[in-house]
Amino acid sequence: MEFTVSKILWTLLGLFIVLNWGLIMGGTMRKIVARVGKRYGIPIYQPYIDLVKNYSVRSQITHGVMFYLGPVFRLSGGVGIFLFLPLIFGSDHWSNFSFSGDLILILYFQFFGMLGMALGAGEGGHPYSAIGVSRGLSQFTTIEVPMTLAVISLAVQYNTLSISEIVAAQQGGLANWTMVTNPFATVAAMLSLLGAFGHSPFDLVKAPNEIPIGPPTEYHATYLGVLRTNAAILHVVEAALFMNLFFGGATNWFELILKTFLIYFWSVFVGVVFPRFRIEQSVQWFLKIPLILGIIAIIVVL
Amino acid sequence: METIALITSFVLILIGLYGILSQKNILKMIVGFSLFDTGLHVLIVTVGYIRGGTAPILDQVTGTSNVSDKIVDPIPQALVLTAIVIGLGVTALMLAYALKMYQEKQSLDIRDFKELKW
Amino acid sequence: MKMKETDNQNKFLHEDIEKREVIAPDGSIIEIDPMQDYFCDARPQVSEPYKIKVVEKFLNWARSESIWVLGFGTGCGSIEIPPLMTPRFDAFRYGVQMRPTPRQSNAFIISGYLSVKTLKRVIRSYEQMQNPKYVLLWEVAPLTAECIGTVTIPLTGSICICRSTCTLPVACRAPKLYLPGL
Amino acid sequence: MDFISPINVVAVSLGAAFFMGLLGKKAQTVSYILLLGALLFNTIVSGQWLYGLATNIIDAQQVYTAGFRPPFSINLLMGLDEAVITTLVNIVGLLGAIYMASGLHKKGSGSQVVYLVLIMSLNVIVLSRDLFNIFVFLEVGSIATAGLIIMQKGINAVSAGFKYMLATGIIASIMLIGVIFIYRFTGTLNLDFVMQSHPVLKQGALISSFLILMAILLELKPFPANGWALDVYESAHPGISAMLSSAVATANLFVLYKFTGMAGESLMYYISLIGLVTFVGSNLLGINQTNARRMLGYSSIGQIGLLVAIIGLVPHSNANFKLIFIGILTGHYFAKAGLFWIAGIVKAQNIKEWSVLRNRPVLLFLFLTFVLALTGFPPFPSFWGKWQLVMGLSQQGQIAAVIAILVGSFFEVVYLLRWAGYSIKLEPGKLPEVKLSQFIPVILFGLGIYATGYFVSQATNFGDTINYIPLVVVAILLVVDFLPAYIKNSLSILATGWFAYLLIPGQDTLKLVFTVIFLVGGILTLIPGFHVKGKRAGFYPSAMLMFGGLALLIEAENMLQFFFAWEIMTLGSYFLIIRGKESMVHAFSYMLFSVGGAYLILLGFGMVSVGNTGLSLNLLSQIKFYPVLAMALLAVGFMTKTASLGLHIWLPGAHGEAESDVSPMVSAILLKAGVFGLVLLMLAAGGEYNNYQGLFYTLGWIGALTALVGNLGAVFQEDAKRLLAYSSIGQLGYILFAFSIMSQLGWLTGFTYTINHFMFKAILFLSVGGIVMRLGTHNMYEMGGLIKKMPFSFIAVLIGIITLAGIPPLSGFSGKWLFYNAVIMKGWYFQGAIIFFAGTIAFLYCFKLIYSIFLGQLKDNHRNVKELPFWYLLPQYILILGIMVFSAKPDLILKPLGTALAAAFPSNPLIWEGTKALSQLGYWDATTIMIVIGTMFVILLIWLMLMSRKAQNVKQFNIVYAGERPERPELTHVSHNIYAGYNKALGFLVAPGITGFWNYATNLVESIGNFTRRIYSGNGQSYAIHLVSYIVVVFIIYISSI
Repeated sequence: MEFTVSKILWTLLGLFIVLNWGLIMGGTMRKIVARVGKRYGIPIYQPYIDLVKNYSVRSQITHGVMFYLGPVFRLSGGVGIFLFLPLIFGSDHWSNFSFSGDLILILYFQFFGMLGMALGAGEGGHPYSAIGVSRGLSQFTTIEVPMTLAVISLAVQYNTLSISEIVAAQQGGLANWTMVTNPFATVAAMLSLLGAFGHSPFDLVKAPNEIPIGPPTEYHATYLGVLRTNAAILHVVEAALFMNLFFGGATNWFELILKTFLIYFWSVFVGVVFPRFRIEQSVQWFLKIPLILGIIAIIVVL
Repeated sequence: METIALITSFVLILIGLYGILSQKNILKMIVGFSLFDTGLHVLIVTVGYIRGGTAPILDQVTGTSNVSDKIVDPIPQALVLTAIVIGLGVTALMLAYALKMYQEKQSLDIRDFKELKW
Repeated sequence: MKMKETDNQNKFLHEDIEKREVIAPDGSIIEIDPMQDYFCDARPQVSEPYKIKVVEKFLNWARSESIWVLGFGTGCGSIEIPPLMTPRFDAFRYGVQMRPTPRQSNAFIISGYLSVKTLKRVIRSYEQMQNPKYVLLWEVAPLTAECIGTVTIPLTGSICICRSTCTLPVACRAPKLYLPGL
Repeated sequence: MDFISPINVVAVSLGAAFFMGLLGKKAQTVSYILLLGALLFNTIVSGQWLYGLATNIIDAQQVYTAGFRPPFSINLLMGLDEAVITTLVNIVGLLGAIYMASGLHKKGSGSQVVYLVLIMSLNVIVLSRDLFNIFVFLEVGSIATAGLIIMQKGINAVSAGFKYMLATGIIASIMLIGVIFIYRFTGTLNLDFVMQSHPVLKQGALISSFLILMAILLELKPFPANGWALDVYESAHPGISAMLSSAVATANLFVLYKFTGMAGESLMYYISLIGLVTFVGSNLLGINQTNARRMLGYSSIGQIGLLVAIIGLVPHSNANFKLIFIGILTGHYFAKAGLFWIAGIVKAQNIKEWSVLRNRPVLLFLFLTFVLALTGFPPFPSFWGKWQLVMGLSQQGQIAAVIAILVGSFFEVVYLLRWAGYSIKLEPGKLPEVKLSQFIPVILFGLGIYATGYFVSQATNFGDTINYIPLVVVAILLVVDFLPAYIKNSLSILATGWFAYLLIPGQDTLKLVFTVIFLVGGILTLIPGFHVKGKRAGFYPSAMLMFGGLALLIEAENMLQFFFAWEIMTLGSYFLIIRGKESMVHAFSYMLFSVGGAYLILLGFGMVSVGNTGLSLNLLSQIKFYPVLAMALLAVGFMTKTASLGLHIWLPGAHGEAESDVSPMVSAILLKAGVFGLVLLMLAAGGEYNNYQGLFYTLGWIGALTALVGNLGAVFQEDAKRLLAYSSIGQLGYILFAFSIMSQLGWLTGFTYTINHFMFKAILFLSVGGIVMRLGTHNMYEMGGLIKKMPFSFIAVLIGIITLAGIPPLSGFSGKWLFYNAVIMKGWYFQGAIIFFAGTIAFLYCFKLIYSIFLGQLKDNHRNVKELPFWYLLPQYILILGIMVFSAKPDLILKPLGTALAAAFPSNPLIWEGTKALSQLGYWDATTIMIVIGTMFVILLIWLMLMSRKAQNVKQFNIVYAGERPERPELTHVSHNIYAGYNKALGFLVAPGITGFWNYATNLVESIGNFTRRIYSGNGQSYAIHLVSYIVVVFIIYISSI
């Protein structure tokens, strides 16, 4: 694989689609949440308006270089995962730059944005940023344990760490999906996905009532625009990762949209129903049932 | 004869040892030492004794032939002399120590000299 | 006598804002003037609107459709803000969202009386909002200084400070009356 | 050359003594000169014989007295052994007389005569072949000693002397009984004839020989019947204590050696047992001592016990017996005399007051020399002796004895090094005036011990393979210690560079990695030293001792070289670590773990040598004697250095409290020595298809748990350097785990981690250390907001933590990727998951580190701090360059490494397609990733800049604070205990259970020692009872065994 101009253009197109789908999906989800609360809710296109507004704010402050770079790191994290993730199975155009690294790369590249954001927020000097980041990281360490076990289980099951090959192994109908062939790994991973998406009951980072919104407290205007852009991309991409790993991947955009929507919906669905955990509760929760499921997942494939 | 001497020597040694180990008075301990030494000396002489032998001095009585049958073994006797001298030295030094100790503390009880321990 | 004067002058300054000296790790003494060192006194710089009318109009539309609110509930009026988001009034459908931080807000709702004590909080929060920003004064209290006699400030003062974009001069007790303002 | 007959020693001494007696009290000076003359004469005589016999100019010679041949007369034998011992005795006699000049001079001829008689009697008991003669002169010696003890004023000396007299009186009587019965049964008093009638001894005269040997053993103060001796050591004039400890003990040991011909095998067994019990017991009780001279007494008794054990254990026909004996004997002889002499100069009793030595660096140096010689560190003679002893005993299969010896040595190390630590670190008081006459003997003995060490090493098997060049470098640096620091720094860098130049070319790939880490790393971490003003006394010798040791470690081809290098390095690092302000305790615990580890390694090497010939390190691959156990011992030994779980508690303090530029040395570089050892070990174990799967499986688990506990420990630290230290524990856990996988990918992971840890930990410790130096505090919550003051350090730390955390695109990710592949292929899923968990925990402390120091609120008192000095930044940026290269082109290092590993680990290699690495499971292209991420980052930055308007810079309190204003930066900077919730959830995992265990063990040992030493009640009579009961008990045991 090489960096040809067409390759880059296809990738950019993919990014554009993913961004738009992310924004629309975000709006839809909020609409759904509103309807659950018997409200009419925002228009589905509201995220676009918010984005435009944020990019068009006419004054801006900065606390320093790292503060300025924080959102860039964050967006790089999201876009990077997109770049290294094959989106549509069997399509050269939509497999992006996934030839340069496998599943491990994606797992670890998640940290890139998180770290940058944490540092940027840190330079803001706001106490809530530090509290939010410390909570987020604390929770994240334990989220990753069941996730890792699930990934290891998958790697053992399919004897590969290449996402494309994992997807390839799941082709040929529902019966071949990991969801069916390795249900424990799937459940463990889907539980840890709840934490990764940060909806209630695991919305500790932004915990709206305690530390207003945590790390991004000081971020505004264009910074916030960048962060929102990232959130839109990241949600789709992470859902796509889970889709690839557990739900047979996607052979076309429609399938991708449907599956990512459902995966994302799962976390929103749980979030609507449950109240928030405290940090030690969250940490311990992930080390109970999801961990046990992860261990079972490995024992099953041995 | 030898048996008596042997028994005597061991009794003396044991009495001396008992004295050293049980008496609290330093002077009495030194006396115990002397007894111990005396017992030892008797023992040495006894070991060298040959029944019926005479003093190991070469004179007319012994003659010059088969001397060793007629005299007792001279070496233990020489040894005992040295041992007596050494015992004397030791006793003297011990007494000197006893004097010093009494000067320092006005006491001759061995239990009073326990500053150094552990 | 002179001492007393300075004491009187400093009486209103919090001790944390007084000048003080700290010892640096290398042993030298640093004088700290909190007012100077911790806060910048430069005025916020606001960029000009876009020259192209259409673009600016579009952006203004976006701004008006996405008003993020910082609530400043000082008194009786604040009770009405939460119901604004409930199914009955549902301000969300107009793109109105509550933000907990002034940095991200465009509209500042001061829904209660303003005393001298609260005033500086208002000013600080207001200054931390980014342009373009709007202020919504609510209830009669800030306007007429009637509620509590001595320490309230007159309406003109508020307007001066905040360049209020909209005031609701009626003392009403219904959350829905926020909506026209927004 | 005319050889003066040794009989003249007696004649001249007696003559001189006679004249001195005549001179009386008036002519003190004349008699003192006479004394010196006589002693010098003795020294010359014995020295001449030593020279003659050693160079084979002359053969061993019998001297017959009274013109008769034995058995009709007393004969003296002057052989090589006797010549050595008498020379030792006479030298210490002469120097002791010089040392005690003022005392002997003042007391007049009486004490001088007694002194001379003591030396003479020691000569005689060494030379004489007549039992009764030996008895007489032993007695004369005892009386003389008692006379000398009384020289010291004060009740303590007098009562101690009396106790001594009581004991020696009983001992002499017992010996006399033995002698007389020997005569009764064999009819002769001549030792040679007695020996010839050995069968007779066995049949009828067993008790007599038993009594004689017992008496000599009791003279050598066996534990626990030795209270009398301790009191003398403590209270007599230090010069006398020195004499007792070195000269008298040496002579008596030789007598024991002469008499062993009379003892049958079973008695030899008991002799060795008595020696071992004394060695262990006495050193155990020594631990609780605070009085320096009493402690030296315990140590003396212990060392003599060891020598007794050697006489009993090692067959005298063994070619190495004399070497072992002389090695350990001279180590003890020089060191103990020297220490007692220094004790006389210092005058302080309590070991905590010995810091007065710091007023005289030469004395301190000599003191440390002696202490280290006693503890058996290279290059001192006792090191070689102990090495040969352990090897010899192991080859005989006497592993239990080896263990006892190592345990005893360990106890000794505990109190001696604690003492050394006190003297280096505590606040010094005032040193009493040092007389030249006291100083000279100490210096001469200091030189003597080095010289002897060298000669003994040359006589040792493979001792000539030892490379002394690093030690020469250290010596040069010691000599030029008065120069300013920058000159010595340049010299040290040059020397390290020179080592590197010598070692790097032609080195094989695996060792090359470590060579570069050790030596290039050494140069880089020495660079910050340029920032130091002043002399920095003692730093560079220690540093070069460590780096020299590391260089030797690479070079080592046999076990002796390896162990030598290991000890040298440990020693250097100890002196480096103890330089930190608060690091006395931590350096001490570091040393205890290191020494414990070194002893395990020694034991392991001993077991390796069983059934094999030679000492080559290749023997590790063909262990015949309990291979798994030997392997495990070695591994645990190395793991004390890598601070694996259970053995890690020394590390946080030692690395955290060390000086700013020492921390990177010991953390980034020194820890890799343990890794190097493990690598050697595991390679020798046979690579992929080894017979130690169970062992490595266990090591893997230990590694995983170490990683977890280390990283979790780091999360809850508030001290920046301790945080990094705990992180080192965790990282070393990964490394141990990775190597334990024993596959090519696992080893590549291990090497990647090793290289990465070296680079990022050096960067982090350099910057954090520099910051600590600038700010004067270790606590992170007292820092904050330094990014604006120290941008370059911030970048360095940022790169450091990105690498640490394994975030792409930096090289930490290479390690993570390889790790996953290795773990999944090996099938160690759960351990792997624990390691992964530990890896994510690393984020917590990484964030805490960089956030608390550089971000958040700048503290008022740090407004004027400057960026780190250039000399601190330079090595950091060189290392950053290294990280960047390794990140972008990992194939530069990993490809050759893979080729090198292919021999040992042939299956499932890492395949390279250009810059793309392919394993069986996945693929990864570091270069592409670097390009993609770099490009993307720049584009997105441009995007943000395009979209945003001019951003206004605000000051630190312009933050959203609920309409309020923050009060003070320290109240606004959230840093202290930020992971409280995490602690609540998982803190129980780092509950100090392991520290508790070690504390418990320490307390147990101490309380046992404390309880046991109560037998020394101070009552002279009890001591006499001890003696008698000791004989009875040993006799009963002995009799019942035959």
